[in-house]
Amino acid sequence: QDFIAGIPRNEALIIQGPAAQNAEWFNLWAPGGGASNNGLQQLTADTFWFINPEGTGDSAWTNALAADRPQYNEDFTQMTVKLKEGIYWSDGVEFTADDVVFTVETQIANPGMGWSAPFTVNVESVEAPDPRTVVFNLNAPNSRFHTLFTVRWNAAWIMPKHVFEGVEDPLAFNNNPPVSLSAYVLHSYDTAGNWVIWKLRDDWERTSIGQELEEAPQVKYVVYRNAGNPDARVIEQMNHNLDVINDIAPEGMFTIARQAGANSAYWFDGFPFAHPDPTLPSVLFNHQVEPFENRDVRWALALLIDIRAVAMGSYRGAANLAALSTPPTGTAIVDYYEPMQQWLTDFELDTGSRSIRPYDPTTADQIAALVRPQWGDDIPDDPDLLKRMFGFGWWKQDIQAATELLQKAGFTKQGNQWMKPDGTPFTIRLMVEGDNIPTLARAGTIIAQQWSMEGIQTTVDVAGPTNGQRLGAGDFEAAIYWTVETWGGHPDLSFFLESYHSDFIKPLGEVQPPRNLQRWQDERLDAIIETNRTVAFDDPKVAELGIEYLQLAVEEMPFIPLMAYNKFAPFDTTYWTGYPSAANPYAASGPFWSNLRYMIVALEANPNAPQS
Amino acid sequence: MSVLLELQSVTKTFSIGGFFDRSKLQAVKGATFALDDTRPEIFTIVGESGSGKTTIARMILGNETPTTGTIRFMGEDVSQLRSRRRRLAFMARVQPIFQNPFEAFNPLTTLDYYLYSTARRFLGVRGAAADEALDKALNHVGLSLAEVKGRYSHELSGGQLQRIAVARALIPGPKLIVADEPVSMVDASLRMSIVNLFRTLRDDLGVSIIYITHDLATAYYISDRVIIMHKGDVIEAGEARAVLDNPQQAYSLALKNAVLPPDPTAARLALERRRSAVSAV
Amino acid sequence: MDGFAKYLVRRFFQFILVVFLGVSLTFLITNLSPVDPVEQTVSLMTNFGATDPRSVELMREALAELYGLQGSFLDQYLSFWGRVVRGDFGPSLSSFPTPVMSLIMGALPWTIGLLTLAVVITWILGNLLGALAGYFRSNLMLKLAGATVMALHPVPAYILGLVLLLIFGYAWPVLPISGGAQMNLQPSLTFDYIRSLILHGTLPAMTLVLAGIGGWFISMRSLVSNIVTDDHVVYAELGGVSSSKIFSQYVARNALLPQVTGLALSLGSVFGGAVITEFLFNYPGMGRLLVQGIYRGDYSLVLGVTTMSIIAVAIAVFVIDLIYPLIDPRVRLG
Amino acid sequence: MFKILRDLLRYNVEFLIGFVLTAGIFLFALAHFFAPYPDTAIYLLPPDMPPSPEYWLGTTSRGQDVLWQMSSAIWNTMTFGLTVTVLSRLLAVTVGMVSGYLGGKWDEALMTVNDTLIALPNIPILLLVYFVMRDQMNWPVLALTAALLGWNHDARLIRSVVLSLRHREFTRHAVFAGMSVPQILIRQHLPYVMPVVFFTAMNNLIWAIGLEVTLSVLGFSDINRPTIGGMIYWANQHQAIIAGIWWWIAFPIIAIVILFLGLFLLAISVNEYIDPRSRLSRMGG
Amino acid sequence: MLAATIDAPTRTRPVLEVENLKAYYQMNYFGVSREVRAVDDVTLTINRNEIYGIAGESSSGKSTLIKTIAGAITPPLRVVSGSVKFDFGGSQLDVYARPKAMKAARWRHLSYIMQGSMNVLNPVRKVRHAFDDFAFRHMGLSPAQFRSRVEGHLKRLGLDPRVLESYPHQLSGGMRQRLTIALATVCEPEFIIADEPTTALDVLVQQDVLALIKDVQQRLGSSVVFVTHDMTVHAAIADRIGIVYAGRLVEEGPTDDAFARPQHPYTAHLISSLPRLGDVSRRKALPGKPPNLSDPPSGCRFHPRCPLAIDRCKVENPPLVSRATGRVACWRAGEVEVA
Ligand SMILES: Nc1ncnc2c1ncn2[C@@H]1O[C@H](COP(=O)(O)OP(=O)(O)OP(=O)(O)O)[C@@H](O)[C@H]1O
Ligand SMILES: Nc1ncnc2c1ncn2[C@@H]1O[C@H](COP(=O)(O)OP(=O)(O)OP(=O)(O)O)[C@@H](O)[C@H]1O
Ligand SMILES: [Mg+2]
Ligand SMILES: [Mg+2]
Repeated sequence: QDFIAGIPRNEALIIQGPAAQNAEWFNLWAPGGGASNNGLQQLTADTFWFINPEGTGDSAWTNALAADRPQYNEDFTQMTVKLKEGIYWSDGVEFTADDVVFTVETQIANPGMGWSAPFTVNVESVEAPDPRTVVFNLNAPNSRFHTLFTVRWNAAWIMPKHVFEGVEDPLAFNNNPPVSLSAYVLHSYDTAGNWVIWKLRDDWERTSIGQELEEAPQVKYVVYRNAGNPDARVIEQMNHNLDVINDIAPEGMFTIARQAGANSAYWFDGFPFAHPDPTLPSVLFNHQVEPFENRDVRWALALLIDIRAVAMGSYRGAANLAALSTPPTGTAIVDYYEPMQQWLTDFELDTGSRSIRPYDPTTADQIAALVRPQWGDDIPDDPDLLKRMFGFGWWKQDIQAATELLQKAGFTKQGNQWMKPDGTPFTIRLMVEGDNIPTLARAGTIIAQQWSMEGIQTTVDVAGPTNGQRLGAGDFEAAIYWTVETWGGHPDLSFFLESYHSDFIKPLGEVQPPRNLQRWQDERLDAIIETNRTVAFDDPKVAELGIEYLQLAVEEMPFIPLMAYNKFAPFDTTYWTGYPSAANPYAASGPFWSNLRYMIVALEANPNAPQS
Repeated sequence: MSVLLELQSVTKTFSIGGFFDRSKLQAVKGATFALDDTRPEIFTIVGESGSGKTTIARMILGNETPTTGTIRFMGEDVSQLRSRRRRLAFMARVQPIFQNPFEAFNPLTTLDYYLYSTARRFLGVRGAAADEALDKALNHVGLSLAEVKGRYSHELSGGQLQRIAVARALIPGPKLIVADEPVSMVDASLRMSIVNLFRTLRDDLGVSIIYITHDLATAYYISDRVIIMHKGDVIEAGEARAVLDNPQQAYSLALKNAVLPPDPTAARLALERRRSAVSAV
Repeated sequence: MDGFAKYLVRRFFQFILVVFLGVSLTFLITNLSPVDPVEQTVSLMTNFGATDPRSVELMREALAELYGLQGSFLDQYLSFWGRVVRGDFGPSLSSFPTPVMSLIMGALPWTIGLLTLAVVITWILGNLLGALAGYFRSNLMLKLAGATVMALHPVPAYILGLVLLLIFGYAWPVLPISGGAQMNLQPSLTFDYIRSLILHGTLPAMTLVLAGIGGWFISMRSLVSNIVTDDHVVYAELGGVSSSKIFSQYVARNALLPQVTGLALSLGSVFGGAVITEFLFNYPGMGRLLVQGIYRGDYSLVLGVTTMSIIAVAIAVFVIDLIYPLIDPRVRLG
Repeated sequence: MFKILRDLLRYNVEFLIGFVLTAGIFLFALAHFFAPYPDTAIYLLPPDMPPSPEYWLGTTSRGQDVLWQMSSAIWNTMTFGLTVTVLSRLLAVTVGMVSGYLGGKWDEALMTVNDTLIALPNIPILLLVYFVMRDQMNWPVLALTAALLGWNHDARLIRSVVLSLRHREFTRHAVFAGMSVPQILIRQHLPYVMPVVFFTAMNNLIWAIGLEVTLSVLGFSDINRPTIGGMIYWANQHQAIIAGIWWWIAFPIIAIVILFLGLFLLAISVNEYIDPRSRLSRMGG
Repeated sequence: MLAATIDAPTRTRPVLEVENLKAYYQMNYFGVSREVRAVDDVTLTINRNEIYGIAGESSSGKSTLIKTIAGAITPPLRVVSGSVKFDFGGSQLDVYARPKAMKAARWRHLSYIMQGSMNVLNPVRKVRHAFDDFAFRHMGLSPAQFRSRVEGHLKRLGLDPRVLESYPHQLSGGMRQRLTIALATVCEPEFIIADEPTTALDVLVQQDVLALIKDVQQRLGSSVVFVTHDMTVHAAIADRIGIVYAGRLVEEGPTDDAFARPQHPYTAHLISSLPRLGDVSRRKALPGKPPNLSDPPSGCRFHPRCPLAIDRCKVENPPLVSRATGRVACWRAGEVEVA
């Protein structure tokens, strides 16, 4: 019997999907709907542009529905988009500029829809002078308006006007079955929410992705299946019932590598296996809670960390460390990490009694030495390769310097306990999310242990589902989470930096908009942000401003960047080959990224696959 | 003449039955009688099983409320004794004796616990004073505190236990003792010691006793007055000897005839009579 | 009014009171929960996007209005009861605007199917084993079975499930380890679908059975060892009645009566789902729905599921009280 | 008291075995006070070492000694479990006895509360309470909440025992002997209720431990305090079973099974000792 | 049918022979051991077609004695020595030498009415099932025949056959008692053992039940062993009575003789203490308390309460010796005066 009833196993790609609560719902534009991980946005939606988070330079940019890059007017109050021709919805209706206008206008008219808010804030009017052109008139100058339609993970997807125009309340419409604007279309789904199957459109050429292909994609069916808890996922992959895993613990990854090595592929060919996502797990401090407003305290806490233990404890060594406040992935390597090495090495920190150079460019080698006993030949000797695997360097643990910094901040040590200037013991509650992001919880426990051992009693506080809210409301002292996410494939840091402007900082207790959860406020930072707004997206000045920001962040240490978010996403090669990897990073690795579609159409059937 | 206890057309109805068949059962139908305060007596209730004897006893003790009619003890309506203080005052004057002496004492509690508890609650005495009160009460029943102290119910015979129960009931100095079949679970040789004890209580301590039994022989032996119950009705009442020597109702007569004489010849004859009567029906 | 009707009315009133108190309590706790459904949705929508702060605030306002979370606690409480009485729990907040009721109706058949079966099997096996072990005290096989059951009893269900998953999913991969039925098979009364339902239900059901059997076993065994000394059993033995008959008709039958109440309660609590087992095997039942609801701050959903569960258990208690006289001839109502 | 223990040990094999098992686990748990490492410290030892002469029960993927982790975990879990059990027994006994004995309005009110709690689904309520309490949710609060949810079935059982005692003659006799309600309940009825209490205590303990594990597995555990659930949680986070680190989970489970078997044997033999029926035959009924 | 199987020679032999029977309750709870000598060296025989009454005060061991005879022993009761032999025409049964054979004989030849037998019916099954379970397989009849046989039997005993469809709790105590008698006699056994079948019944019902037992016994020609402490009951139906005191048989003889001329002071006391309807003269109660069977008095066990006790009684146990009409165990046998 087939593993999937009626579908040959070797025509289907099986991807780890979520457990859908509401399986009948295919409206991407309802609240939360656009964040689906079940293939709906990944396989059927489309918009103007894509950025490959792993790409560098021009190769990272893809024009999808748009025929060209965005065209702004002089003062960034108008954006014009030219659309490609010959693109059709899966029900045969042609895609035109009217669909785009409809998308924007409908959402503005229906607050609560996914992109209603940003359209309302930005768009004064939108018009389609001809079926292939859309013109956006903006309320205020905005050089980054196009990013609303630029997919890193998701973006504003274009609505099928011919479907939605007959719908009374687009918020209450389940859009089932959805018409597709991309190469795959809904085949069937489980009402119980455990799987959704998409199949290749017969007219796959009439899509933005299909136009670029020379021959038909070999993957005929894409199955998003909820394969259960991490243990079950590992088992299912080893049983060849799950081709793509999104995320498992390092140990699960190692188990697969050990037991199914020949049948699997990873981002790195061997250890550390993981794909570094362009997000930056860090130790966040709440700058509105004393004593974390004090730069010296933050730096002292950073210098108390032995990053090797954190790397071993959280990722068992498979961590891609970051000393800069941007993830060491994609184009950031060439744009920031490599150029800034010298600056980092020379960076001097005043401890109050002396000046030190805290940067240690050899951490990658040290970690390599630590994992070599277990992984042996997997670990190369080439320092450049090691830097790609383990990061460029980090701060050397320096207890003496930390002591001096704390003393400079007015702290005193009684026995093995640091006292705050007001005479009370310095204790920290370090918040972690918990088992949703297990590696970070692990990092939290080990950092807590290091701080505790040096006299700052630290307890780990598992916030679970309330994590996001508590971060937003400033209901924490320190936390392990990320407030930096980047395009990965583009040096522009506005992705997160825009929201760091002091205009948006809220008093404690009120909800802080996403990103600047540490509530870091600095005039120099505001200046960088304001300049960046006036510079075009592709202007080389963007990278210069980025470097300015990164230097400021090192000096201020507003949060302690730890590493890229390393994701263990092993692929089973029994049926499919040609997955993206560090060596061939043509797409991101992981089923939830929308540019996964580029991986799916590129996969090749394994000729040695068992015939069903 | 003041009235000690007075029952006025007391009835008790139970609703019984299962899920589908439900009916009402009149356990007691309009019982009326009174006991005199000045002249202690042994007042006997006889009747077959299920005739309502126990129900009457329970209503007199206030454990059950009459469906209609009233029960007054020294002028007070027994069912109206709500507060704990009034209940205690009532219990000091009315005390029960139960059917099964082995059941009447918790097998896991020492017997003296009941005695001390009674002394403390009703007489308000502890320690030596309590010992004295207990000893006095136990002496009335031919026992002493030394014999009872620290012992468990299984260490004594049924007759002894029943006497201890009586002694305990005597501690508060009650006016009335309600004894529901006090001898039916006690074997023949002990039975007389209890029954004789009741006589002594009446004669020496002036306690009135409501004696419930289906044993006509002992009823005849000790009672002053008797009522005969049949299916909830009081069918005959009066001077004990008069009623039992010369029953008026057919049922009373049958009851009387059912008593087997302790003599083989007569007993066989009685049984033969019964057999022929049954087979004739 | 006749006694039974009076009893029925009083008992019904009590039933209403139980439901009212239980649901109110849950409502109170749920409302004290700090998880804000608006925030949950906002963070879902903004987590990976480059959304600017002004839009986020606008989005937050729009969602709060959409979800209808304005109004005082009392208003919400009253309107909640208004809806409950109409059998409507309002729209789910995490799957807005799908009605909670339709989410529940999606999950309920799975839960009922799996749990009813598992509960009944557990009950039968546990009681049978317990009764046998209590009656044939010296039988070696039964002692062995008893010891196994007892040793399994304290093992957390999660571990049992995980071990089963490893054994039958990996070491000897003969059973599906995840989901409710085979993929791409639409619900129907075909052999394939039913077979696949059974196969997928086997591991979760086995977990539930193994985890639950000990409780019944222990209580049944002790009930039986009390009953075997009852007069009617001793008498039947003296009367030469065969052992099997004594066991089934004299011992087990009497001992089972109190267990029936337990069964009813367990069946009632089926509506709450088996959180851990569903979680482990990805079973699309009420437990999973509930945990998702709690995580996403979906009050409407949590309240819906708990209310259903409370009502079901209360009904089970109510019904068992009413039908008890039918199964135990000794009991009278009133 | 001491004599009873001696008698039980000498004359009852079940008690002896139960005692040895329970005491063994107890001593083992007690040993955590003398542990060579703090119980929350991680990566002090090489991770993933299988059982060996050096690490008898192996080490975890977090570089902890399973032996000492277990020792603390059992201690903490037992503290939690016993707290739940004792609290809920107190509630069950009080409510069950008062309700069964007083009857009437009291009974109805108490049983309505009881039925309400029976109807509340445990796990969801605990999860909700967990959310509401958040950082204030430490183990005593959790124990209290669990105790509040865990007494109701047993209160009904106890109530039925007391109901049957209520109509026994010795109870009526006690009333007329002027005993107060507490006196009757404690002196007269409690000995009959105790076996039920002991028996249900076992199941309650298991339930409490199961609850702790369930919450931990769902990610609600105080990770600063080692418990059995916490060990499973961390093992799970490290995919220990899949990764073949079986000793991380197997040993704690074995310890729990041993502990439970020990407690079970103790409960049945102590029950036999205090059960009114066997006590009577001992005294000579 | 029954008579045909009894061949001539066995007709004269007694149906039951009990020899030197000792049955003790041996208990050991947590180091406290107790031995209750409830049956201590009892020898007796029971003939065909005879009603044998056993009398004695509470806990003197009456029930234990007949439990032992019926082979209904469960721990802690143990038969220490002695034998119990039945002779049912064709089949001989030695209860303790070959216990297996007992099972087949139960209800066929031998039935037993337990003490408190009002409560021996399964509370959750209809009465009908009790007959099916106990008797059906002995009768070799079709279900319908069996049913009509049972109904006929009940009718003959004055019971409405409709009671078969009732549950035990729906019937009164007297009714249930009669049903257990019906149950015990439906197979027409040669030997019936009854333990206090009339205690706790009211006098009218008690008389009915006695009449019933007598009827059945006469019709079937069975032997009945009958226990009660109520002497008037013995007076009414027993052919012979045995008096038990503290686990021992102290006197035995034809009922008339025992009542008219009790030989043992205990027997005499039992008879004289009975009140008679219409007699109000004061009756004496027996002084002292019943002996403790785990630590019985030395010598004659009755001596601490005996008005006639002499020193010899304290040390020497009187043997059960045959007299003209029966047997008695007393050093001063026959010296009592009946009040
Ligand atoms: N609580 C009750 N509920 C229903 N019926 C009851 C209740 N108590 C007694 N009865 C019924 O009332 C009737 C009278 O019972 P009662 O106990 O007063 O009789 P009795 O004369 O004491 O009988 P006995 O000689 O058997 O003790 C009986 O039919 C009995 O079944
Ligand atoms: N199961 C038992 N375990 C221990 N001792 C017992 C047991 N049954 C009876 N006894 C004891 O054996 C002795 C004789 O008891 P038995 O029941 O034979 O007396 P009885 O003459 O039938 O009394 P009654 O008239 O009360 O029925 C008593 O002392 C009793 O305590
Ligand atoms: Mg009565
Ligand atoms: Mg007896």
